[in-house]
Amino acid sequence: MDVTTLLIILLLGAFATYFSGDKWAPKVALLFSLTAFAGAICLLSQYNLGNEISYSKLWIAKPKIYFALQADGLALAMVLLTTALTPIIIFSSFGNTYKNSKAFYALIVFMSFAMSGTFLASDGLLYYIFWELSLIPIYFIALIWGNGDAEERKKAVVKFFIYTLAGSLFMLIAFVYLFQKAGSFLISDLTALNLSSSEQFWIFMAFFLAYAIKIPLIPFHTWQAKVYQKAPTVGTMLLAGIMLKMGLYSVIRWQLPIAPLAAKEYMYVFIGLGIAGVIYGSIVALKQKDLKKLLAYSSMAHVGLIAAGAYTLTLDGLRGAVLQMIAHGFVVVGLFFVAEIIFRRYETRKIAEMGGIRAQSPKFTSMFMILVLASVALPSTFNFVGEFTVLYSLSQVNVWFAILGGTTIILGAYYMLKMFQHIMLGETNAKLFADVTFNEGLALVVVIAVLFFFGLYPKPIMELITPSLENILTQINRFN
Amino acid sequence: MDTNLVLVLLLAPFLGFLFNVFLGKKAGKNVVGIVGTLSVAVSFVITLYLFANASQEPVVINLFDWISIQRFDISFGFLIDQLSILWLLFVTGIGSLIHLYSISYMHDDEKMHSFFAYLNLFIFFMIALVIGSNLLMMFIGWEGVGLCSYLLIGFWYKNQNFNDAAKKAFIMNRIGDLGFLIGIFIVGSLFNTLDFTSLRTTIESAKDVSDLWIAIAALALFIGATGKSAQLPLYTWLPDAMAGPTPVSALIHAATMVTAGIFMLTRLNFLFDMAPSVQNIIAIVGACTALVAATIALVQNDIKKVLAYSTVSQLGLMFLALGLGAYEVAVFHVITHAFFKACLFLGSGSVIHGLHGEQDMRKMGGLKKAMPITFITMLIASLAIAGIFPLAGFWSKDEILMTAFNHSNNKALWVVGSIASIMTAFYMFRLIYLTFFNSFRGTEEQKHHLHESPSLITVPLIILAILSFVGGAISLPGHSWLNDYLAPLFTKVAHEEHTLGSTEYMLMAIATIGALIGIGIAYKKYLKDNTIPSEDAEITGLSKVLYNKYYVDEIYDSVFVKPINLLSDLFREHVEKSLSALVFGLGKVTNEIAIQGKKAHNGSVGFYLFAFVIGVIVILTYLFLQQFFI
Amino acid sequence: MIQIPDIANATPIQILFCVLSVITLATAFLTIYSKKPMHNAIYLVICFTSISGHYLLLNAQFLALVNLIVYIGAIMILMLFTIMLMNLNKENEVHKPRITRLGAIVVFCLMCLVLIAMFMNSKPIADGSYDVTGEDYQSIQVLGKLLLNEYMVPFEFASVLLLVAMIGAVLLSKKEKIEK
Amino acid sequence: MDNILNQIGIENYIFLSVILFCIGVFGVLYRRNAIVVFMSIEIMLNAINLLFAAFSTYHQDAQGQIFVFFSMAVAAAEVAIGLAILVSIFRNMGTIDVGNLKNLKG
Repeated sequence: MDVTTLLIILLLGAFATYFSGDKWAPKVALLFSLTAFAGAICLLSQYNLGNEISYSKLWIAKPKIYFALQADGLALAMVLLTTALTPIIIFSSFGNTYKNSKAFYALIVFMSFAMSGTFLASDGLLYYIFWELSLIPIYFIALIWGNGDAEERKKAVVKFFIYTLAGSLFMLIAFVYLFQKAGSFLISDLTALNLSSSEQFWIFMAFFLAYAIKIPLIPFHTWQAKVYQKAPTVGTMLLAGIMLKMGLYSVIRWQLPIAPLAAKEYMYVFIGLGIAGVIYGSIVALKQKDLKKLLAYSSMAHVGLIAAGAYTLTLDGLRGAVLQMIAHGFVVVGLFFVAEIIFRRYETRKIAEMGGIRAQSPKFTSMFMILVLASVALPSTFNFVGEFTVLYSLSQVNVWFAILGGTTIILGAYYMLKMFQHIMLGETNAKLFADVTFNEGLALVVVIAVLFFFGLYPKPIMELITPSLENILTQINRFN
Repeated sequence: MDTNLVLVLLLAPFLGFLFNVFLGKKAGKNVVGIVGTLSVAVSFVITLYLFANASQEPVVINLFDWISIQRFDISFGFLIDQLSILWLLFVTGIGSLIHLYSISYMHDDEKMHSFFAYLNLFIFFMIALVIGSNLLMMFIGWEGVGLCSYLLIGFWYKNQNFNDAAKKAFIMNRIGDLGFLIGIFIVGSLFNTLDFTSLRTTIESAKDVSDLWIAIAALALFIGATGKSAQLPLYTWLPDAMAGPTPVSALIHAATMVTAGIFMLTRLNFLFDMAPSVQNIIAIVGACTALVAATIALVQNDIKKVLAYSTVSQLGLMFLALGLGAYEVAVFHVITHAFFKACLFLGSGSVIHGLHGEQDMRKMGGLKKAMPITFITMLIASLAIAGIFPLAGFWSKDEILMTAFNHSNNKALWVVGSIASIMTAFYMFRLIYLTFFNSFRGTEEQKHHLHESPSLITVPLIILAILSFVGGAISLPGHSWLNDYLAPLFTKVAHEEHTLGSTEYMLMAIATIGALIGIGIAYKKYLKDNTIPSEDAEITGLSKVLYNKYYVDEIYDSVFVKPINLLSDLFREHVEKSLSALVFGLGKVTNEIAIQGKKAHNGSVGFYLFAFVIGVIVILTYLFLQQFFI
Repeated sequence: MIQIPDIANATPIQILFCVLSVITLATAFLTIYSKKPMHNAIYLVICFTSISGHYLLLNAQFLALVNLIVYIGAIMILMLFTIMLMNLNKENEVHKPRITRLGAIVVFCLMCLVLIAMFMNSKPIADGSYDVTGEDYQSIQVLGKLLLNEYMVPFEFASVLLLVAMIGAVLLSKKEKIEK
Repeated sequence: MDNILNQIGIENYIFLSVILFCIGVFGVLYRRNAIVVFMSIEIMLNAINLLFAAFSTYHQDAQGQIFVFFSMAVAAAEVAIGLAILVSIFRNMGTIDVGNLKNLKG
């Protein structure tokens, strides 16, 4: 199977969903996203057979831009994450009804297409196009199908859109500069450049702006909580589960190999920034009153740690970051789905208005508990593998980083358990809370199964990503 | 040794857990209890088999590579050696007894199936902790038992105070876990392995490793141990953990989980031997904990709180021994303590069960007649913990004190340990007298229903009482089976056997006399004078400080918890807003520029033309002047 | 730099150039300065005629004729018609504010300065001797060949442009029917 | 054939056309009457045309003159359209004063 086929499936899926009408749209979207997942598995098997999975064709002759896609282990892992999460996300929305649902689901599939493209693209401009393309569907999803006051929502979403777009423009500038130097946008050409250290610094910072806003790193995170709160849960899942990973992936794929000198010189600053995000996010999460906002800040804390791991520039750091990215993708989708399940029954996201759910819904409680535990990185869950590796790499840079970053396991446990206690425990709630339906349960079980399977046996993913991370490391170390 | 056997040993409780989770509700309470107990009993039987057939050499079973670090791989494997078998024996053994006990104790609870599920899960994780072949495998069990402890403390989840206690236990444990993790990181980067067996050989052969880093690693690991084993300064969760059902307190918070720290230190004895300064810290922390907890236990009125502080105090004594390098002595005390403390907790559970949930000793009394078996077993266990010859506690506690006495010229540790022991004798008999002697002080309703507990409760009590009686036999001075059994574990020559000289006999005598004094004071105060501890509001002076546990909880609350919450408010209310305003500010600046710029676009053609021509002039001038400056 | 012509020894052609230049500039200035639109138009006609004279001096006879025909014959007539159509021949124009007029003068001076400076600096000017290839380069024959071979396409486009302009002018100046 | 530039010099043509052009610019800025503004534009165009013709001779190349033809064509079209617009403005507003054209504001 060709790598373009995967993208074509998703693109076709978006159109097919739109033209299938409101009634059939969810099913068609699910079908196509599952097909895409199967396609990704297919690519994986080919990759494991040793085939090079790439596609390259001159797209625009002048300036020289290629339509170049390449899937190494890292990109494949991310594409698998995207295509695996998309069906889960679509499936999880089956309990809701959306007006004009054909457009809604089409946008979801389209977003999956754009994000897969971002992960696969190996030409800078193509990558940039996909990167920006993924912003469009989430903008509409959050704007049209979001919740809360329309005016306030519009403000939050527009802020998000402009903010991320503005950040990305700096990345475009960096690409244009690099193009002038290298004569093409291909990553292989860009990483072969011999840039002076001041050039690298500016390019690094330009990339950093784009990624720090997307990831988001403190203090560029101000868009996050509001948008997570206002967007429909599906949109939040897409944002937190996959889109944040685009930023982190790009750090590893583009930023570090292109400007390694700057990354090395200012390593402590960026690791410190990541860890500051960990502590800040955790502390802010403590007192959030809105469940989705709390999860937003918790997500910010986790990605801070991931970013810190990536900026250590060690194999362990990069590997831990990627593992944690995947693990976090699953767990955050699960947690947001839990929030949605509660919302379906109680019509509220205020933690204070919940409580005493446990007695009424044992199944839901167990699943929620497991997700909470995975989120606080209990050993034997996937998150632990990632968090352990990242913290280990931090300790190799400086033990204090590991200690400060490690506060996440204390503070994380604090706010997550506090949240769990206030939502689930206590006297039985007067309002009826029906236990999870089969569909809801299935989605959660899939997430949980993935978390446990890879928590105990992460080797497949490690073996998938390690060679490509080693390649990236040699590029990073090419100036030594 | 058979891999499958070890897997069965490990997975039997897990299967019990799965059964109870998925089928427990349908299967009915009796089936739940039987399956839960059997699954642990299976593990116990296998452990016995392993014990009987154990070889001298440790057996390592590697299943698969789990996590890869650049410089080494961490395997998913098990290590079966003398230490793990010993621990398995009493974990599964006492575990089975407590499961048996719980069948009756929890029979009236509607969520009995989840209780047994959690209990089985706990045994599973505890086994994983004990037989893990490397630090990270141990960490799985380590966190897993913490999780089960959380679930079981908060078992009655409708009471938010219990939930708070559970949360507190989990978070305090996590503080320790961070220390553990840091320790793992440092050990990993120093020695490039986390496997216990290869770690031991590496450390013994490594010469160029900095002592400082080893000490830091040891200290970090010890912090991990203080969390799990409730030592200063992280002990406050354990008394609160008594919110859980009593069998849980017996199993997790007295016999097994809290000894995990001692297990870890013993496991890594070769590492701690390299860091004498940390050993000193351990000894001092242990002694302080023993003393502080004992003083608090003196005035507590909740029967389980007394036992909880007693546990903390005894754990302190164990750490004292560990700090002195006497690992086998600490292990010995762990075992005897498991017997008599489990017995005490189960006995108190029996009392509470008999009184329908009453835990305040001021409302008990005179239960001797109504609950004879409970009374006798608890009396035996109390004598054992007080250190009366020839019960189990006497031998183990005496060895700790002897080690402390012989260790150096500084006798302070010995003095502290002895004082703690005397206090132990006092508060234990205070408990016995208040609970079982004199007349009943509860309500008529309760008095009417007083009865001995059913045999499912008393049988484990009797077994444990017997074990508390004879348990000391495994390590008698001069002829210690335990020391011989554990000898292969330790790098140092097992610390020289005490020759039973005059000093030793004198120490034994002092300890016994001390214990008798403690019992005597309790006898005088609570049996002869029939003093009843005063109501909460009337407590004054020193005892008020003690009753309120030195206000440590309040101090922690105002030093750590409140500031973090305040910080959270500050961040949420102000920092977030101002950061947000900063971003919006950029937008506002743009807007302002637009508003100003708009004024130039007044729509007048003449003005536009002017601007246009001036622009042309400027561009031309620039182009013209450019050539002179390049 | 600027050569002051030696008037005593000036050749007839030089004198002719000077006279024409003076007429051109003066009438151009008067075109702008004069108040009455009709006078403006007349001055402009004179100005264009003198420019045709310049063309003749440059030996570009065809250009001179076309200039006469197009500018004076077509464009200026069009303007005169417009002026008459609107009946604008009155001095009803209000002056622009003084500051604007001052600005216009300043701009005029600046523009002159910059442009002259630029041209003077652009390339050293051959002093007094210019190439003469002797080839015929500007006869009607040559121009016609160039226009209909090399510049055929632009030439055709110019015709299209004029056609479009014509249609546009008709459309624009047609009275709109007020729709109700 | 003699080159006329040998007698007059290209720089004189440059001066002439620059001044002529600037007079055009001046007219555009100075006057409010739209018709005069148009005339000024014609003056500017002619200034450029003159320069084209002069350089055509300078290079002994006809292409400059070809350009003049095209620019004349464009001028003719421009005037036709411009005047038509003027007429309709006059019809709508009753004046052709540039100062009154303030509708460019968005």
